[in-house]
Amino acid sequence: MTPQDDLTRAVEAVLFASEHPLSVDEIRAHVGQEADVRDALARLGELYAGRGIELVRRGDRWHFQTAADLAHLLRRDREEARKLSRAGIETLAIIAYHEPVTRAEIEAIRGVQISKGTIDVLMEAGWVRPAGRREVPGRPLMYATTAGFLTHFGLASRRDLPGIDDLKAAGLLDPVDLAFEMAGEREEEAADQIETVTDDE
Amino acid sequence: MTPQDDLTRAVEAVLFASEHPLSVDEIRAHVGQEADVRDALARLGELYAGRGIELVRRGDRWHFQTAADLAHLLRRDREEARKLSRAGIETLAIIAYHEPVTRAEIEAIRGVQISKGTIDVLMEAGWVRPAGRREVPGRPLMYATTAGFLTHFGLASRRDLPGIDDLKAAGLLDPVDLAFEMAGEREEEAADQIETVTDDE
Amino acid sequence: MDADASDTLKIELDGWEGPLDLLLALARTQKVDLRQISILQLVEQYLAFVHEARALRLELAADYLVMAAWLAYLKSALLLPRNPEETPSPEELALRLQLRLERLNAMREAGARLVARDRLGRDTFLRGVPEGLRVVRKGRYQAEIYDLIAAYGRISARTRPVMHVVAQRDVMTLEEAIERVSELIGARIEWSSIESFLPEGATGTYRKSALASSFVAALELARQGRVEIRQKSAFAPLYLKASA
Repeated sequence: MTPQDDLTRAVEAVLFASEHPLSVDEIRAHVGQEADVRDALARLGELYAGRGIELVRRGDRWHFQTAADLAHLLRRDREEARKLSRAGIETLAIIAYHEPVTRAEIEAIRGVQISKGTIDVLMEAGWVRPAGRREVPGRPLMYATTAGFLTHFGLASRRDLPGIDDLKAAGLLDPVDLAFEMAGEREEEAADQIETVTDDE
Repeated sequence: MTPQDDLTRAVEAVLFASEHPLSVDEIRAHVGQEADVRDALARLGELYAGRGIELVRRGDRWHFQTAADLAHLLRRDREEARKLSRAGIETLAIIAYHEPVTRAEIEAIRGVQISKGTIDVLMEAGWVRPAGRREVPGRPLMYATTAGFLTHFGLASRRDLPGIDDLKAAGLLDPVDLAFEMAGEREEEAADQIETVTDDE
Repeated sequence: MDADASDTLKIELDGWEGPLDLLLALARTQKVDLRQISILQLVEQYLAFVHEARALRLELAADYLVMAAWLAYLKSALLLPRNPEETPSPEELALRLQLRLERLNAMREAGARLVARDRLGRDTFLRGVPEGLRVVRKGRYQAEIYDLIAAYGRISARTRPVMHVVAQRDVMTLEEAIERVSELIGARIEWSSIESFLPEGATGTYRKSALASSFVAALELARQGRVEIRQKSAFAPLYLKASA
């Protein structure tokens, strides 16, 4: 067995035994500071591709989990974790796609006040955390998502949020005020172009 | 992928996610009553032979576990250089200059309370030892420095510590920003305690 | 109360999270991209909904009525000849409303896609019984001598006057020594060395203290004319005798 194989085995065992996803540094703490853990992770990724267990990266942490297509074999009788309310889902989506974001900004998008409990539930689930204060009058608290959010929703990073590129490109993550100005500019440009065209005629 | 492979994947995932070792019948309850589970287990056994994870049979039940020869990786002692907190270094200085000295006396000199953890850290470092009890009501424990303390700080004896006059000449008694000092204190005391807690990790 | 297959929505007040939510639901019934919706038509839909709800004597929360009033104003502003002085223009207001609906709709869809992902603990699973990892960190503390003395300087500067812990020491006070020497001197006829005035068996620091105090006591008694002192040379033994 080559030293590479030894390291791969070691990383495999450590990830397998861990109760939580591990960062490269955390893995190094167990397999040796000098180890090329990233290389071992890449080998493991290949080794497990298409298998019943998969190696996945969530944020900057790695863990093994069962393949998603086998969910039907594994669903447990245990009742599903408390279902999120619609307000909870929307609030979570707004935080994830806009982070960091204040409560007032969430409310502006949803058009209704959010109850204190809505964010509490998301924090309790470990998906949302306070993320500093916005330096505006009142210094409101901002919220952002956590590593646990990425883990739970199977996202390698926030860039993997469904449709985030399209939403960004369409300006749908910009605040209304900004979008309003842009729309105004576009119209003016369009008007300018029409003028130009008619000038040529 | 062949149906055989599919079954192998399924058994792999079921064993991985299970909270206890499973019998062939229990596995069948998940992957289908008609499944040739024994065959799948045999394939899995081959697949994992020599790897960081092993398929193990205990009685008539099966489960995965980390390879026995890698067990030492799961528990790691790591020595790391740590800087003493300000509370720690001040407490050590007082013990060195005033020994033997009780905790109450240290606090009176420092003008700030010290947490239990602060002295613990100094004892863990091997620089401070209990040195009998003061014969006053409550018989408080006294502390003194150790030989290891002298060695670490390159002192032949405690008399080599510069006296107050030396300190004055070196400008080390110049007034400092008191407000700043005191603000820093409490945080560090808290940090000391947190450190002590995380030691257990 | 369900209208025919028209675009009106079922009156279900509990189902709406506020007027914007209701407006979005109504807008969706136009079955066009939100960018192409007719705001005027949307206003009509909303007002009709509110009208119907009131006809059914359903209690409408105040914010729904405020929105209705605002939309009624918007509608008339959009229809009436435009007053160029007026800012923001009704078209701007309509555009802002449409932008808000688009944003809410985008987040609603994003949320739905998010919760439909393969979720850990529901669709994918971690290992059932991980052995667990332990890193036992041992601190090897480091500090330099400078840190130590600087810390002491800092404390001294900060807390002057410093509380000094004086270990209890066995001393002979000056008063004791005067009393003792004057008592003993009466019994001595010859010159006696000062050491002979020290308590018997006195050792160590106590002896030093007794010697020093006795010496000072002798000087005091000599000043009073009660004792004579003799010494042959510097550092030579010191002898005492009662004054004649």
